[in-house]
Amino acid sequence: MPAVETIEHDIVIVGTGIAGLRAAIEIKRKYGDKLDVGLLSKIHIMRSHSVSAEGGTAAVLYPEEGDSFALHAWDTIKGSDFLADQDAVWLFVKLMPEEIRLLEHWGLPWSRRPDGRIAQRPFGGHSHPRATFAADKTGFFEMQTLYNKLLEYDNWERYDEWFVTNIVVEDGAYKGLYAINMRDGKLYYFKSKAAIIAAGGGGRLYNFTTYAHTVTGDGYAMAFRAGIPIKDPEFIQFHPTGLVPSGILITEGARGEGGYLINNKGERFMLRKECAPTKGELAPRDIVSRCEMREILEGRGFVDEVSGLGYVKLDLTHLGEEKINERLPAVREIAIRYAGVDPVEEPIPVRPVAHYTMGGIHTDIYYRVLDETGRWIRGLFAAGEVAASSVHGANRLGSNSTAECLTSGRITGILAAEYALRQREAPTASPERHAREEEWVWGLLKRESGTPAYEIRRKLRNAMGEYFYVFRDGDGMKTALSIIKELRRKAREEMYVEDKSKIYNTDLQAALETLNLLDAALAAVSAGLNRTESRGAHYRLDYPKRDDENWLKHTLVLRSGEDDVRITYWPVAITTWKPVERKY
Amino acid sequence: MVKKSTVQIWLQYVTAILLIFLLTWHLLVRVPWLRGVETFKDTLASEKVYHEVSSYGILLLIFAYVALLHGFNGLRTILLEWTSGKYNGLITGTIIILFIIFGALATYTVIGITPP
Amino acid sequence: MSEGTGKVLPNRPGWLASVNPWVLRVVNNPERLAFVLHRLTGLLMALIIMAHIFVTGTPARVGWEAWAEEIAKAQGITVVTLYFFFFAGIAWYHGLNGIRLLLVEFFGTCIGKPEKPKPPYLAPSLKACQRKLLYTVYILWAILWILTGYIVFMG
Amino acid sequence: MTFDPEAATRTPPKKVIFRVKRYNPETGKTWWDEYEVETYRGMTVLDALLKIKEEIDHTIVMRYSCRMGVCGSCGMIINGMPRLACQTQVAEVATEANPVITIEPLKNHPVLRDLVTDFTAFFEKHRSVKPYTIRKDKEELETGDMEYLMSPEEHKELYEYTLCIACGLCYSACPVAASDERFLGPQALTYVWRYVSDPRDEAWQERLEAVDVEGGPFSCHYAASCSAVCPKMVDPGAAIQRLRSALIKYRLGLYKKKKVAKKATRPAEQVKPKKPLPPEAQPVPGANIEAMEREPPTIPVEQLIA
Ligand SMILES: Cc1cc2nc3c(=O)[nH]c(=O)nc-3n(C[C@H](O)[C@H](O)[C@H](O)COP(=O)(O)OP(=O)(O)OC[C@H]3O[C@@H](n4cnc5c(N)ncnc54)[C@H](O)[C@@H]3O)c2cc1C
Ligand code: HEM
Ligand code: SF4
Ligand code: F3S
Ligand code: FES
Repeated sequence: MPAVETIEHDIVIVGTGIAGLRAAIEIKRKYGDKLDVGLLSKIHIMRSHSVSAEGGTAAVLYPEEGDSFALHAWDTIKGSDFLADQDAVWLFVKLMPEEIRLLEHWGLPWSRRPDGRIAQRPFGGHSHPRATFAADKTGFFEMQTLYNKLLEYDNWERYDEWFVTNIVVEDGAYKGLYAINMRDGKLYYFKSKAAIIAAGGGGRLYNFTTYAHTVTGDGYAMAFRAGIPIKDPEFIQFHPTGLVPSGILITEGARGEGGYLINNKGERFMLRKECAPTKGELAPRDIVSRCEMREILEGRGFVDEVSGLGYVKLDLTHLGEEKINERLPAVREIAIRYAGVDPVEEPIPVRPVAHYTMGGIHTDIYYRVLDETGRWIRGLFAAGEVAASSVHGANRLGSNSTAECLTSGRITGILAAEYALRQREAPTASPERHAREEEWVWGLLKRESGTPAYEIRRKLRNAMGEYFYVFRDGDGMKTALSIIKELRRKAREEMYVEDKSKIYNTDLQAALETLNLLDAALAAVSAGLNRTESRGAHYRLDYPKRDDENWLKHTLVLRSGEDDVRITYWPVAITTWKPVERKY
Repeated sequence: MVKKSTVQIWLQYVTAILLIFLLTWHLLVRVPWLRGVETFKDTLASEKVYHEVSSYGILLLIFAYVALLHGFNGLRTILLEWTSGKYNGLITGTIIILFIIFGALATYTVIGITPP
Repeated sequence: MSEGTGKVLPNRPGWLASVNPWVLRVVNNPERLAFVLHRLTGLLMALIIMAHIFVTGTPARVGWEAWAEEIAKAQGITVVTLYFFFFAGIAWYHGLNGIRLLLVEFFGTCIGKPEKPKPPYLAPSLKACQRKLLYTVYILWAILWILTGYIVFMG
Repeated sequence: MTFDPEAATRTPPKKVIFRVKRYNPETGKTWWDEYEVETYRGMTVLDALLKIKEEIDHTIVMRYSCRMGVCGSCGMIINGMPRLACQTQVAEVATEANPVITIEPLKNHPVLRDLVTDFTAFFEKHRSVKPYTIRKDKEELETGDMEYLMSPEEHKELYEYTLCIACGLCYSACPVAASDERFLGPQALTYVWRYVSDPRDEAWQERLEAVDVEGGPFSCHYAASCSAVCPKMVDPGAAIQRLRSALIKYRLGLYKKKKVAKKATRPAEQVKPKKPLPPEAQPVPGANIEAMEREPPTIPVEQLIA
């Protein structure tokens, strides 16, 4: 096996979604050539999953027209079922407006109002139309603009298609990371003064998900393995409108523009008393998803012949062709291409779909990665979906996520740069660590037969879809946990990589991703089983009530031994508003 | 360096516009009815041709030069594209030499013509 | 980083792609055929013009006898009539399509207006007036060529 | 891109044979492999390839990510035409009479392995056209106080050209790019036009000058294959013609940029009254919400990294 070569940069950024790119730009535009940055991504850097985001990005752009920071903060906190850290939310809402306008300056074609200013639309859980959008390709345009803007600067290196395997944390500080260059099949050690982890979510824990195939929870798993606590991983958002049968997202913007959800009797079930009589379809996602799931489970839905999935319908026909073409062109295209349904003429088949992981690497409100005692792991930052500073608490509001990617990217960019400027020497990992890493990665290639990763992955996804979906209960989660543990054993002892070549060995990559998924699943299900209440996206049939007395706190999940976890807690910062019952 | 646009505008497009008229004329003079003869071949009879060259010689020459510029620049562009510009000098040089040779030949044809 | 990345396959079809419209089977793309024909006819004419200048120089270079011998001597179809027939065919196409190209490339018109995507998701330029012109070019070309044949072979 | 609206509702042939062109960079060998795949209604070519990778041959390599046609990873030549695998229904390209689908790597991009091609040169070309807003006043550009004004009509003019996902299909289809390595290609040239026509950009002159080289818009001969294969309806063919014609006008002294956008101004007073917080929002003792709203956001850098 080839020896580990070292590559050195001042700052390394893992993941180039909106968060990673925004961080890189902040460093470059503020510090120019003084710092040299390495950008790592397991796919071409501008193809990161963020391109899929559709609906919008929340920001208070027009205080003169009724909106206010306080209102945005309140909506976010209420949406989070009061698990959000309120100081983090305030910082977030205040940084946002400038982000939107900077992106506009850099070339983003935001949709416009007739007066030439940036248009905004209503979004679920927001009490003012503040989702800034560019048709329904918001995330795509944000990625494109950030990527293009980055090309203006020098003294940064792109590492397209480099798969990061592990980050090194020794003596409570960050000490570099390892990555495989898919193109030559060698393992490299990246040495840097600071690192920003922006590796995105873990949506591919599920079969039916809005996520790209490449979103496999790598960030969580790397942190988990490095002994960093994972905060609130039990909160996984299910979006109400995943297109049946592929799971591709039909943006919330569709409901924001006035779409209805209907069951097989043609009723708008969201207006029922037990759902959300005032907000209806525009209630937060957890509530809509649960109502939908009930319709399906109680036989008021439809069933897809090919996949066997139950669904309800999203009706846009009353919006008219012109509005759909103007505001929701991608929804129309997606529905036609992937379901053969033209939303101008027919309602679209949808069902709840795994969409976002609220939890993530434990950070403070400035996105510094913390250990379980709250000490900063020096040199390490996390941004974007992978970080949990906790702006989103137990349930994220639509359009707050790309927004958080932007603000967290900006904050970590500044902090990482300032930190790196003050460091003389980049720390190095111990040589034994190199050897361990090589063994961990190349060991997978040694086995000559066994179970392919794909089979393990499939079983894991089936288990997650069965027992850790919109509705959960203790027994189900216990079953899921035992399946996960069994699969972990299997992966360790039997997983086999058929492809032995060096160049673009995606078979090996799939095996490594499967290991990551198993780590992420272990953390999520353990935390879910542990939290004996229902809050936000975590809804337990055996504990259907929110329990502020015992559970108004964040879970921190730490690794303990091969297949076990240790759970501790972290207080919620309640600086502005008292938790109250959440009704829409 | 001459700008790419200058070459293309003047040698390809403006010549093309001129060629629309010149080429149409050049083809139409072979239409027998327009020349008061019986057949196509009659338009190529020596007297007819002499008359054509002696009275419209300048136009013919202009046509030749414009067509050569347009055609050879087109040829050059194609060759440069096929070779990714690796033999730029060689190709352009050859084309210029060809242009001079055939330009001279055309000029001699018009100037040096005598009645049959 | 080049070592260890293995051999890279260049994978460019080269000049073939611009003389063979079937290197790719792109659907709904008659413009590509038009381009290939324009290129072939242009190339041929650029070659022919050299021969043409050489041959039409006969009276001045050699004398009228040689010219008359070449042209008027034989009856029926000769090299000259065939030559003219094919040259005219080539020129008609190149000229007609050239006018379309001038509109599109030089004046930047006839390629539609930018629009927002809507079904059937067809790029505006592919349904703009250049497309209609293209069909007109093909039709006119056929007519003119047939007419030329009629004139040339008539006598 | 051709579009078959009924494809997703049709059932493709029960079994489809995929002929995939393989390439092993370690041995330099190229060969074709055939796989028989059981299909279902709604199956895309990418789904089928993933099925092959998971169940039949783990060594086959291709790029993919979003599976919804926005990331631009999965371009390949399917039945002779460059397409996005994730956007192509099996039912669209395979028929009962001919249930065979051939798959090759994108042409004009060097092949690294199987269906994976090298985009380095393609990205370099994209970078070389400076795909970002340039303003004379750099300071103003980097201050996010107010947005530049842009009417919906101006937005519509350039919207189409901003849809590019950098999938490289157009470059793969272009007969000029097939031989001329210098050709910037439809994608990069579209970007030039996108910024020349963007009212927020002031560097049109610089951009037009920079692109006036061998490999610029004059290398395009309007084969329009780019527009015919582009999966996002970007219409690069038209963009290049507009660019070329603008460049011609510019050289003849006739080109003038339509308009350069100015920043919006904030109205002096409330246009609509401020929305109150709902009554359920009960502040904790000591919280002064109005003061919190007014305070600018701060990041105590020194303290944080000490
Ligand atoms: C379909 C869909 C629609 C959405 N719509 C909206 C919306 O309308 N509004 C909104 O606010 N939010 C939306 N979201 C959520 C939002 O898009 C995501 O939360 C956000 O894009 C995450 O961005 P990120 O930068 O954190 O990570 P990502 O964009 O996921 O990027 C992750 C990066 O990490 C890299 N990476 C991962 N693992 C590794 C590894 N092991 N080695 C190297 N690199 C690695 C990847 O290559 C990639 O570059 C949507 C999400 C989905 C799925
Ligand atoms: C009516 C007369 C003509 C018109 C309108 C015309 C028009 C054009 C135009 C617009 C182009 C540029 C095409 C492009 O950029 O793709 C062109 C190219 C060309 N023309 Fe002509 N042309 C005419 C006559 C001729 C003649 C008489 C010749 C030969 C002597 C000729 C040879 C060429 C060649 C070789 C090219 C290059 C083709 C290519 O690059 O593909 N043309 N013509
Ligand atoms: S212009 Fe179209 S085909 Fe070309 S790279 Fe962009 S999206 Fe792909
Ligand atoms: S295919 Fe090529 S030739 Fe021009 S119109 Fe498109 S770039
Ligand atoms: S997988 Fe993203 S475009 Fe096809």
